[in-house]
Amino acid sequence: MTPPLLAIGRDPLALDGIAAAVAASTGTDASTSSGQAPDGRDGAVVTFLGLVRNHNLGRSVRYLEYEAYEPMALKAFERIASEIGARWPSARLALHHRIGKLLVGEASIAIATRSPHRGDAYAACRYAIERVKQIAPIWKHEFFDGGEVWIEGATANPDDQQARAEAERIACA
Amino acid sequence: MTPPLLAIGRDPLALDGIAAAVAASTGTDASTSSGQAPDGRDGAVVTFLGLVRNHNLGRSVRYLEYEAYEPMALKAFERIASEIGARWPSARLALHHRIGKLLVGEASIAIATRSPHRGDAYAACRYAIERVKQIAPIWKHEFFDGGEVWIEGATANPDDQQARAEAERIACA
Amino acid sequence: MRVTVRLFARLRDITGASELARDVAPGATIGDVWRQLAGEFPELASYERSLSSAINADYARMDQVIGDGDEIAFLPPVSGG
Amino acid sequence: MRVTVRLFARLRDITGASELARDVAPGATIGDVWRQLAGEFPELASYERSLSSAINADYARMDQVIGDGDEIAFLPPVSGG
Repeated sequence: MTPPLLAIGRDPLALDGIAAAVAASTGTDASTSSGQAPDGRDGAVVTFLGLVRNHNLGRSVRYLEYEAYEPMALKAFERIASEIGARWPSARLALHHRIGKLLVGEASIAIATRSPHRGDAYAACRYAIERVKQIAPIWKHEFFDGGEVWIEGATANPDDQQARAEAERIACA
Repeated sequence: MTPPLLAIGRDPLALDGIAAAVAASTGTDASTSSGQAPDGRDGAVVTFLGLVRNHNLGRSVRYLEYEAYEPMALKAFERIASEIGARWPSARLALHHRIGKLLVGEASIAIATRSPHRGDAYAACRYAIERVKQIAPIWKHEFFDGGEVWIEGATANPDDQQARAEAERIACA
Repeated sequence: MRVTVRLFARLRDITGASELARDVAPGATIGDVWRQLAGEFPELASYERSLSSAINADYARMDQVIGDGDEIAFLPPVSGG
Repeated sequence: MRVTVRLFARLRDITGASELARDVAPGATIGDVWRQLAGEFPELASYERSLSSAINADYARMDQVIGDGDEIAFLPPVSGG
Protein backbone atom coordinates (compact mmCIF):
# COMPACT_ATOMS: atom_id res chain seq x y z
CA MET A 1 0.00 0.00 0.00
CA THR A 2 1.33 3.40 -0.92
CA PRO A 3 1.80 5.79 1.99
CA PRO A 4 -0.46 8.86 1.89
CA LEU A 5 0.88 12.07 0.35
CA LEU A 6 0.15 14.14 3.45
CA ALA A 7 0.17 12.69 6.93
CA ILE A 8 0.77 13.36 10.59
CA GLY A 9 1.23 10.61 13.15
CA ARG A 10 3.41 8.78 15.64
CA ASP A 11 5.17 6.31 13.36
CA PRO A 12 8.85 6.80 12.59
CA LEU A 13 9.50 8.45 9.24
CA ALA A 14 11.49 6.92 6.40
CA LEU A 15 12.91 8.40 3.24
CA ASP A 16 11.73 5.47 1.15
CA GLY A 17 8.17 5.91 2.37
CA ILE A 18 7.96 9.56 1.47
CA ALA A 19 9.64 8.99 -1.89
CA ALA A 20 7.26 6.13 -2.69
CA ALA A 21 4.31 8.33 -1.80
CA VAL A 22 5.32 11.11 -4.15
CA ALA A 23 6.33 8.65 -6.87
CA ALA A 24 2.85 7.16 -6.83
CA SER A 25 1.22 10.55 -7.26
CA THR A 26 0.23 11.78 -10.68
CA GLY A 27 -1.68 14.66 -12.12
CA THR A 28 -0.89 18.26 -12.69
CA ASP A 29 -0.92 19.52 -9.15
CA ALA A 30 1.00 18.50 -6.09
CA SER A 31 -2.04 17.56 -4.06
CA THR A 32 -3.41 14.93 -6.41
CA SER A 33 -2.77 11.23 -5.89
CA SER A 34 -4.10 8.36 -7.91
CA GLY A 35 -1.83 5.49 -6.93
CA GLN A 36 -0.63 5.10 -10.51
CA ALA A 37 2.92 4.33 -11.43
CA PRO A 38 5.12 7.29 -12.29
CA ASP A 39 4.99 8.10 -15.95
CA GLY A 40 8.56 9.03 -16.77
CA ARG A 41 7.77 12.72 -16.85
CA ASP A 42 9.88 13.60 -13.82
CA GLY A 43 13.64 14.03 -13.91
CA ALA A 44 14.19 15.08 -10.30
CA VAL A 45 13.27 13.99 -6.79
CA VAL A 46 14.30 16.11 -3.83
CA THR A 47 13.72 15.03 -0.25
CA PHE A 48 14.18 16.78 3.08
CA LEU A 49 14.41 15.22 6.53
CA GLY A 50 14.35 17.35 9.65
CA LEU A 51 16.23 15.66 12.48
CA VAL A 52 16.22 16.23 16.22
CA ARG A 53 19.51 17.95 17.11
CA ASN A 54 21.41 17.35 20.34
CA HIS A 55 21.94 21.05 20.91
CA ASN A 56 19.65 24.05 20.66
CA LEU A 57 20.52 27.58 21.75
CA GLY A 58 23.31 26.26 23.98
CA ARG A 59 21.12 23.66 25.67
CA SER A 60 21.90 19.92 25.63
CA VAL A 61 18.75 18.39 24.20
CA ARG A 62 17.65 15.03 25.63
CA TYR A 63 14.54 14.58 23.52
CA LEU A 64 11.59 16.44 22.04
CA GLU A 65 7.87 15.94 22.30
CA TYR A 66 5.88 17.17 19.32
CA GLU A 67 2.24 18.10 19.77
CA ALA A 68 -0.19 19.05 17.00
CA TYR A 69 -3.73 20.10 16.36
CA GLU A 70 -3.92 17.21 13.96
CA PRO A 71 -6.92 17.90 11.71
CA MET A 72 -5.79 21.51 11.35
CA ALA A 73 -2.21 20.45 10.64
CA LEU A 74 -3.45 18.25 7.80
CA LYS A 75 -5.39 21.22 6.43
CA ALA A 76 -2.20 23.28 6.60
CA PHE A 77 -0.35 20.57 4.63
CA GLU A 78 -3.14 20.57 2.03
CA ARG A 79 -2.86 24.32 1.77
CA ILE A 80 0.89 24.07 1.25
CA ALA A 81 0.37 21.43 -1.45
CA SER A 82 -2.12 23.70 -3.13
CA GLU A 83 0.23 26.70 -2.95
CA ILE A 84 2.97 24.58 -4.53
CA GLY A 85 0.56 23.47 -7.24
CA ALA A 86 -0.11 27.12 -8.03
CA ARG A 87 3.52 28.27 -7.95
CA TRP A 88 5.18 25.17 -9.49
CA PRO A 89 2.39 23.50 -11.50
CA SER A 90 4.50 20.52 -12.55
CA ALA A 91 5.74 19.72 -9.02
CA ARG A 92 4.25 17.05 -6.76
CA LEU A 93 4.58 17.06 -2.98
CA ALA A 94 4.50 14.45 -0.21
CA LEU A 95 4.85 15.56 3.40
CA HIS A 96 4.81 13.48 6.58
CA HIS A 97 5.18 14.97 10.06
CA ARG A 98 5.81 12.95 13.17
CA ILE A 99 4.44 13.77 16.64
CA GLY A 100 5.03 12.32 20.09
CA LYS A 101 8.40 11.70 21.70
CA LEU A 102 11.42 11.91 19.38
CA LEU A 103 14.99 11.12 20.33
CA VAL A 104 18.09 12.92 19.10
CA GLY A 105 18.79 11.93 15.49
CA GLU A 106 15.21 10.91 14.71
CA ALA A 107 13.29 12.57 11.89
CA SER A 108 10.40 14.86 12.77
CA ILE A 109 9.45 15.70 9.18
CA ALA A 110 9.95 14.10 5.78
CA ILE A 111 9.22 15.96 2.56
CA ALA A 112 9.58 14.76 -1.02
CA THR A 113 9.02 16.65 -4.24
CA ARG A 114 9.25 15.50 -7.85
CA SER A 115 9.16 17.47 -11.06
CA PRO A 116 10.39 17.31 -14.62
CA HIS A 117 13.30 19.67 -13.84
CA ARG A 118 15.43 19.88 -10.73
CA GLY A 119 15.06 23.59 -10.09
CA ASP A 120 11.34 23.22 -9.38
CA ALA A 121 11.82 20.16 -7.19
CA TYR A 122 14.45 21.91 -5.05
CA ALA A 123 12.39 25.08 -4.75
CA ALA A 124 9.12 23.32 -3.94
CA CYS A 125 10.83 21.15 -1.30
CA ARG A 126 12.40 24.17 0.38
CA TYR A 127 9.16 26.12 0.18
CA ALA A 128 7.28 23.28 1.88
CA ILE A 129 9.50 23.23 4.98
CA GLU A 130 9.48 27.03 5.27
CA ARG A 131 5.67 27.07 5.12
CA VAL A 132 5.29 24.22 7.62
CA LYS A 133 7.34 26.27 10.05
CA GLN A 134 5.12 29.28 9.40
CA ILE A 135 1.58 27.92 9.41
CA ALA A 136 1.29 24.30 10.62
CA PRO A 137 -0.24 24.11 14.14
CA ILE A 138 2.53 21.92 15.56
CA TRP A 139 4.70 22.63 18.62
CA LYS A 140 7.88 21.17 19.99
CA HIS A 141 8.42 20.69 23.69
CA GLU A 142 12.14 20.51 24.34
CA PHE A 143 13.49 18.45 27.23
CA PHE A 144 17.10 19.42 27.90
CA ASP A 145 19.64 18.84 30.64
CA GLY A 146 18.22 20.87 33.48
CA GLY A 147 14.71 21.63 32.31
CA GLU A 148 12.11 21.81 29.59
CA VAL A 149 10.71 24.54 27.38
CA TRP A 150 8.00 24.94 24.77
CA ILE A 151 9.55 26.27 21.58
CA GLU A 152 7.56 29.14 20.11
CA GLY A 153 8.30 30.46 16.66
CA ALA A 154 6.45 33.16 14.85
CA THR A 155 3.07 32.02 13.65
CA ALA A 156 2.00 33.53 10.41
CA ASN A 157 -1.62 33.66 9.47
CA PRO A 158 -1.74 31.49 6.31
CA ASP A 159 -3.25 34.43 4.47
CA ASP A 160 -0.30 36.63 5.41
CA GLN A 161 1.10 37.28 1.94
CA GLN A 162 4.32 38.75 3.30
CA ALA A 163 5.16 35.48 5.09
CA ARG A 164 4.28 33.50 1.99
CA ALA A 165 6.44 35.74 -0.17
CA GLU A 166 9.34 35.28 2.26
CA ALA A 167 9.02 31.48 2.01
CA GLU A 168 9.02 31.83 -1.77
CA ARG A 169 12.06 34.10 -1.70
CA ILE A 170 13.99 31.54 0.36
CA ALA A 171 12.86 28.72 -1.94
CA CYS A 172 13.82 30.40 -5.22
CA ALA A 173 17.47 31.04 -5.93
CA MET B 1 28.39 -2.42 5.62
CA THR B 2 27.93 1.28 5.02
CA PRO B 3 27.93 2.33 1.35
CA PRO B 4 30.86 4.53 0.32
CA LEU B 5 30.41 8.30 0.33
CA LEU B 6 31.47 8.70 -3.28
CA ALA B 7 30.93 6.00 -5.87
CA ILE B 8 30.33 5.26 -9.51
CA GLY B 9 29.08 1.90 -10.74
CA ARG B 10 26.40 -0.19 -12.38
CA ASP B 11 24.21 -1.04 -9.40
CA PRO B 12 20.79 0.60 -9.07
CA LEU B 13 20.74 3.58 -6.73
CA ALA B 14 18.60 3.86 -3.62
CA LEU B 15 17.73 6.79 -1.42
CA ASP B 16 18.27 4.79 1.74
CA GLY B 17 21.76 3.81 0.62
CA ILE B 18 22.90 7.34 -0.02
CA ALA B 19 21.30 8.60 3.18
CA ALA B 20 22.96 5.83 5.19
CA ALA B 21 26.30 6.72 3.64
CA VAL B 22 26.12 10.36 4.60
CA ALA B 23 24.68 9.54 8.03
CA ALA B 24 27.69 7.38 8.77
CA SER B 25 30.10 10.14 7.86
CA THR B 26 31.56 12.37 10.51
CA GLY B 27 34.17 15.01 10.75
CA THR B 28 34.37 18.62 9.76
CA ASP B 29 34.48 18.27 6.02
CA ALA B 30 32.18 16.58 3.58
CA SER B 31 34.82 14.21 2.25
CA THR B 32 35.62 12.50 5.53
CA SER B 33 34.09 9.19 6.50
CA SER B 34 34.77 7.15 9.59
CA GLY B 35 31.82 4.79 9.74
CA GLN B 36 30.78 6.18 13.11
CA ALA B 37 27.18 6.74 14.08
CA PRO B 38 25.79 10.23 13.58
CA ASP B 39 26.31 12.39 16.59
CA GLY B 40 23.13 14.42 16.79
CA ARG B 41 24.80 17.51 15.40
CA ASP B 42 22.79 17.57 12.17
CA GLY B 43 19.26 18.87 11.88
CA ALA B 44 18.80 18.48 8.14
CA VAL B 45 19.25 15.87 5.43
CA VAL B 46 18.59 16.77 1.80
CA THR B 47 18.71 14.23 -1.00
CA PHE B 48 18.52 14.52 -4.76
CA LEU B 49 17.75 11.82 -7.28
CA GLY B 50 18.17 12.42 -10.99
CA LEU B 51 15.78 10.23 -12.99
CA VAL B 52 15.75 9.20 -16.65
CA ARG B 53 12.92 11.13 -18.31
CA ASN B 54 10.75 9.76 -21.11
CA HIS B 55 11.12 12.91 -23.16
CA ASN B 56 14.08 15.10 -24.02
CA LEU B 57 14.03 17.99 -26.51
CA GLY B 58 10.90 16.59 -28.15
CA ARG B 59 12.32 13.08 -28.52
CA SER B 60 10.67 10.00 -27.01
CA VAL B 61 13.42 8.46 -24.93
CA ARG B 62 13.61 4.66 -24.82
CA TYR B 63 16.62 4.37 -22.53
CA LEU B 64 20.00 5.92 -21.77
CA GLU B 65 23.47 4.49 -21.60
CA TYR B 66 25.84 6.31 -19.28
CA GLU B 67 29.56 6.07 -19.86
CA ALA B 68 32.28 7.45 -17.60
CA TYR B 69 36.01 7.78 -17.27
CA GLU B 70 35.60 6.16 -13.89
CA PRO B 71 38.78 6.97 -11.97
CA MET B 72 38.60 10.55 -13.17
CA ALA B 73 34.90 10.78 -12.29
CA LEU B 74 35.71 9.70 -8.74
CA LYS B 75 38.37 12.40 -8.59
CA ALA B 76 35.78 14.93 -9.74
CA PHE B 77 33.43 13.78 -6.96
CA GLU B 78 36.26 14.17 -4.44
CA ARG B 79 36.91 17.63 -5.73
CA ILE B 80 33.25 18.53 -5.36
CA ALA B 81 33.24 17.18 -1.79
CA SER B 82 36.29 19.26 -1.05
CA GLU B 83 34.73 22.40 -2.56
CA ILE B 84 31.64 21.82 -0.42
CA GLY B 85 33.85 21.38 2.64
CA ALA B 86 35.42 24.75 1.91
CA ARG B 87 32.17 26.60 1.19
CA TRP B 88 29.89 24.88 3.76
CA PRO B 89 32.29 23.55 6.42
CA SER B 90 29.60 21.86 8.47
CA ALA B 91 28.02 20.02 5.52
CA ARG B 92 28.70 16.39 4.61
CA LEU B 93 28.22 14.93 1.14
CA ALA B 94 27.51 11.50 -0.31
CA LEU B 95 27.25 11.10 -4.07
CA HIS B 96 26.63 7.96 -6.13
CA HIS B 97 26.45 7.95 -9.93
CA ARG B 98 25.19 5.05 -11.97
CA ILE B 99 26.54 4.04 -15.37
CA GLY B 100 25.44 1.50 -17.98
CA LYS B 101 21.95 1.09 -19.38
CA LEU B 102 19.20 2.97 -17.51
CA LEU B 103 15.49 2.74 -18.26
CA VAL B 104 12.98 5.56 -18.00
CA GLY B 105 12.27 6.34 -14.34
CA GLU B 106 15.53 4.88 -13.04
CA ALA B 107 17.92 7.04 -11.04
CA SER B 108 21.23 8.02 -12.61
CA ILE B 109 22.53 9.98 -9.64
CA ALA B 110 21.83 10.05 -5.91
CA ILE B 111 23.16 12.84 -3.70
CA ALA B 112 22.70 13.32 0.03
CA THR B 113 23.88 16.16 2.23
CA ARG B 114 23.56 16.67 5.98
CA SER B 115 24.29 19.69 8.11
CA PRO B 116 23.22 21.30 11.37
CA HIS B 117 20.93 23.75 9.54
CA ARG B 118 18.77 23.17 6.51
CA GLY B 119 19.99 26.09 4.45
CA ASP B 120 23.46 24.60 4.15
CA ALA B 121 22.14 21.12 3.36
CA TYR B 122 19.90 22.43 0.55
CA ALA B 123 22.65 24.62 -0.89
CA ALA B 124 25.35 21.94 -0.76
CA CYS B 125 23.03 19.38 -2.36
CA ARG B 126 22.16 21.72 -5.21
CA TYR B 127 25.78 22.75 -5.65
CA ALA B 128 26.83 19.09 -5.95
CA ILE B 129 24.52 18.32 -8.87
CA GLU B 130 25.43 21.55 -10.68
CA ARG B 131 29.14 20.74 -10.36
CA VAL B 132 28.69 17.11 -11.46
CA LYS B 133 27.09 18.42 -14.61
CA GLN B 134 30.00 20.80 -15.14
CA ILE B 135 33.09 18.76 -14.40
CA ALA B 136 32.45 15.01 -14.02
CA PRO B 137 33.70 13.04 -17.06
CA ILE B 138 30.42 11.22 -17.62
CA TRP B 139 28.35 11.10 -20.79
CA LYS B 140 24.83 10.03 -21.63
CA HIS B 141 24.00 8.23 -24.82
CA GLU B 142 20.33 8.70 -25.56
CA PHE B 143 18.37 6.03 -27.43
CA PHE B 144 15.09 7.46 -28.62
CA ASP B 145 12.33 6.46 -31.02
CA GLY B 146 14.08 6.76 -34.37
CA GLY B 147 17.72 7.05 -33.42
CA GLU B 148 20.43 7.70 -30.87
CA VAL B 149 22.55 10.66 -29.90
CA TRP B 150 25.39 11.43 -27.52
CA ILE B 151 24.38 14.28 -25.25
CA GLU B 152 27.06 16.91 -24.98
CA GLY B 153 26.83 19.65 -22.38
CA ALA B 154 29.36 22.34 -21.74
CA THR B 155 32.43 21.01 -20.03
CA ALA B 156 33.98 23.40 -17.60
CA ASN B 157 37.56 23.02 -16.59
CA PRO B 158 37.32 22.38 -12.84
CA ASP B 159 39.61 25.34 -12.29
CA ASP B 160 37.22 27.60 -14.19
CA GLN B 161 36.22 29.94 -11.37
CA GLN B 162 33.39 31.45 -13.38
CA ALA B 163 31.68 28.06 -13.72
CA ARG B 164 32.20 27.35 -10.04
CA ALA B 165 30.76 30.73 -9.11
CA GLU B 166 27.73 30.03 -11.28
CA ALA B 167 27.13 26.71 -9.50
CA GLU B 168 27.40 28.54 -6.18
CA ARG B 169 25.01 31.24 -7.34
CA ILE B 170 22.40 28.62 -8.28
CA ALA B 171 22.92 26.80 -4.97
CA CYS B 172 22.57 29.84 -2.72
CA ALA B 173 19.22 31.56 -2.54
CA MET C 1 -24.60 28.55 23.86
CA ARG C 2 -21.82 26.08 24.50
CA VAL C 3 -18.44 25.79 22.77
CA THR C 4 -15.42 23.56 23.10
CA VAL C 5 -12.09 25.31 23.62
CA ARG C 6 -8.91 23.53 22.50
CA LEU C 7 -5.60 24.62 23.98
CA PHE C 8 -2.13 23.63 22.88
CA ALA C 9 1.47 23.62 24.03
CA ARG C 10 2.14 26.16 26.76
CA LEU C 11 -1.47 27.38 26.76
CA ARG C 12 -2.45 23.84 27.71
CA ASP C 13 0.17 23.82 30.48
CA ILE C 14 -1.13 27.12 31.83
CA THR C 15 -4.76 26.06 31.90
CA GLY C 16 -4.02 22.47 32.82
CA ALA C 17 -6.46 21.27 30.16
CA SER C 18 -6.27 20.47 26.46
CA GLU C 19 -10.00 20.88 26.14
CA LEU C 20 -12.53 22.99 28.06
CA ALA C 21 -16.26 23.51 27.65
CA ARG C 22 -17.49 27.07 28.10
CA ASP C 23 -20.86 28.81 27.93
CA VAL C 24 -20.93 31.97 25.87
CA ALA C 25 -23.59 34.51 25.01
CA PRO C 26 -25.15 34.49 21.53
CA GLY C 27 -23.16 36.76 19.22
CA ALA C 28 -19.92 36.20 21.15
CA THR C 29 -16.65 36.34 19.24
CA ILE C 30 -13.50 34.27 19.57
CA GLY C 31 -12.02 37.29 21.35
CA ASP C 32 -14.78 37.17 23.95
CA VAL C 33 -13.92 33.55 24.72
CA TRP C 34 -10.25 34.46 24.96
CA ARG C 35 -10.87 37.33 27.37
CA GLN C 36 -13.05 35.07 29.53
CA LEU C 37 -10.23 32.49 29.67
CA ALA C 38 -7.58 35.13 30.33
CA GLY C 39 -9.69 36.27 33.26
CA GLU C 40 -9.58 32.79 34.68
CA PHE C 41 -5.89 32.22 33.87
CA PRO C 42 -3.98 35.52 34.07
CA GLU C 43 -0.78 33.92 32.75
CA LEU C 44 -2.49 33.64 29.35
CA ALA C 45 -2.48 37.42 28.96
CA SER C 46 1.11 37.48 27.67
CA TYR C 47 -0.08 35.56 24.58
CA GLU C 48 -2.54 38.26 23.53
CA ARG C 49 -0.27 39.57 20.77
CA SER C 50 1.28 36.37 19.48
CA LEU C 51 -1.83 34.19 19.58
CA SER C 52 -3.59 32.64 16.60
CA SER C 53 -7.11 31.30 16.77
CA ALA C 54 -9.26 28.89 14.83
CA ILE C 55 -12.87 27.80 14.54
CA ASN C 56 -13.48 24.16 13.66
CA ALA C 57 -9.84 23.71 12.64
CA ASP C 58 -9.70 26.70 10.30
CA TYR C 59 -7.75 29.84 11.10
CA ALA C 60 -10.15 32.61 12.10
CA ARG C 61 -9.77 36.16 13.37
CA MET C 62 -10.47 37.09 16.97
CA ASP C 63 -13.46 39.19 15.89
CA GLN C 64 -15.22 36.26 14.25
CA VAL C 65 -18.61 35.43 15.74
CA ILE C 66 -18.95 31.87 16.94
CA GLY C 67 -21.85 29.45 16.86
CA ASP C 68 -23.25 26.88 19.24
CA GLY C 69 -21.15 23.72 19.32
CA ASP C 70 -18.14 25.28 17.58
CA GLU C 71 -14.66 24.09 18.42
CA ILE C 72 -12.52 27.13 19.21
CA ALA C 73 -8.74 26.69 19.30
CA PHE C 74 -6.08 29.00 20.67
CA LEU C 75 -2.64 28.47 19.19
CA PRO C 76 0.62 29.83 20.52
CA PRO C 77 3.32 30.60 17.93
CA VAL C 78 4.01 27.35 16.08
CA SER C 79 7.31 25.46 16.05
CA GLY C 80 6.78 22.41 13.83
CA GLY C 81 9.14 21.04 11.22
CA MET D 1 57.94 7.15 -26.37
CA ARG D 2 54.61 5.38 -26.09
CA VAL D 3 51.35 6.64 -24.59
CA THR D 4 47.86 5.26 -24.16
CA VAL D 5 45.03 7.38 -25.52
CA ARG D 6 41.57 7.05 -23.96
CA LEU D 7 38.54 8.20 -25.93
CA PHE D 8 34.97 8.63 -24.71
CA ALA D 9 31.44 9.00 -25.96
CA ARG D 10 31.28 10.29 -29.50
CA LEU D 11 35.07 10.50 -29.79
CA ARG D 12 35.12 6.76 -29.17
CA ASP D 13 32.45 6.24 -31.83
CA ILE D 14 34.44 8.29 -34.35
CA THR D 15 37.70 6.46 -33.79
CA GLY D 16 36.07 3.10 -33.19
CA ALA D 17 38.27 2.53 -30.14
CA SER D 18 38.06 3.38 -26.47
CA GLU D 19 41.80 2.97 -26.13
CA LEU D 20 44.65 3.44 -28.58
CA ALA D 21 48.41 3.17 -28.23
CA ARG D 22 50.45 5.84 -30.00
CA ASP D 23 54.15 6.64 -30.37
CA VAL D 24 55.08 10.23 -29.77
CA ALA D 25 58.33 12.19 -29.87
CA PRO D 26 60.00 13.20 -26.60
CA GLY D 27 58.73 16.63 -25.54
CA ALA D 28 55.40 16.11 -27.25
CA THR D 29 52.34 17.81 -25.75
CA ILE D 30 48.77 16.61 -25.39
CA GLY D 31 47.97 18.89 -28.30
CA ASP D 32 50.49 17.07 -30.49
CA VAL D 33 48.75 13.77 -29.76
CA TRP D 34 45.40 15.36 -30.55
CA ARG D 35 46.57 16.75 -33.89
CA GLN D 36 48.03 13.37 -34.81
CA LEU D 37 44.67 11.72 -34.07
CA ALA D 38 42.71 14.42 -35.86
CA GLY D 39 44.87 13.73 -38.89
CA GLU D 40 43.87 10.09 -38.78
CA PHE D 41 40.18 10.81 -38.02
CA PRO D 42 39.13 14.11 -39.64
CA GLU D 43 35.71 13.99 -37.95
CA LEU D 44 37.46 14.73 -34.66
CA ALA D 45 38.38 18.22 -35.83
CA SER D 46 34.99 19.66 -34.89
CA TYR D 47 35.82 18.94 -31.23
CA GLU D 48 38.91 21.16 -31.23
CA ARG D 49 37.18 23.97 -29.34
CA SER D 50 34.94 22.05 -26.96
CA LEU D 51 37.42 19.34 -26.01
CA SER D 52 38.90 18.77 -22.58
CA SER D 53 41.97 16.68 -21.99
CA ALA D 54 43.57 14.81 -19.13
CA ILE D 55 46.81 13.11 -18.22
CA ASN D 56 46.57 10.11 -15.92
CA ALA D 57 42.98 11.00 -14.99
CA ASP D 58 43.69 14.62 -14.09
CA TYR D 59 42.51 17.52 -16.21
CA ALA D 60 45.48 18.98 -18.11
CA ARG D 61 45.92 21.69 -20.71
CA MET D 62 46.64 20.86 -24.32
CA ASP D 63 50.10 22.44 -24.03
CA GLN D 64 51.17 20.11 -21.24
CA VAL D 65 54.19 17.97 -22.07
CA ILE D 66 53.59 14.25 -21.72
CA GLY D 67 55.84 11.46 -20.49
CA ASP D 68 56.45 7.89 -21.55
CA GLY D 69 53.64 5.59 -20.44
CA ASP D 70 51.19 8.38 -19.68
CA GLU D 71 47.47 7.82 -20.16
CA ILE D 72 46.09 10.70 -22.24
CA ALA D 73 42.32 11.19 -22.34
CA PHE D 74 40.22 13.31 -24.67
CA LEU D 75 36.84 14.28 -23.30
CA PRO D 76 33.93 15.71 -25.26
CA PRO D 77 31.63 18.08 -23.34
CA VAL D 78 30.27 16.14 -20.39
CA SER D 79 26.63 15.27 -19.74
CA GLY D 80 26.53 13.37 -16.46
CA GLY D 81 24.05 13.75 -13.65
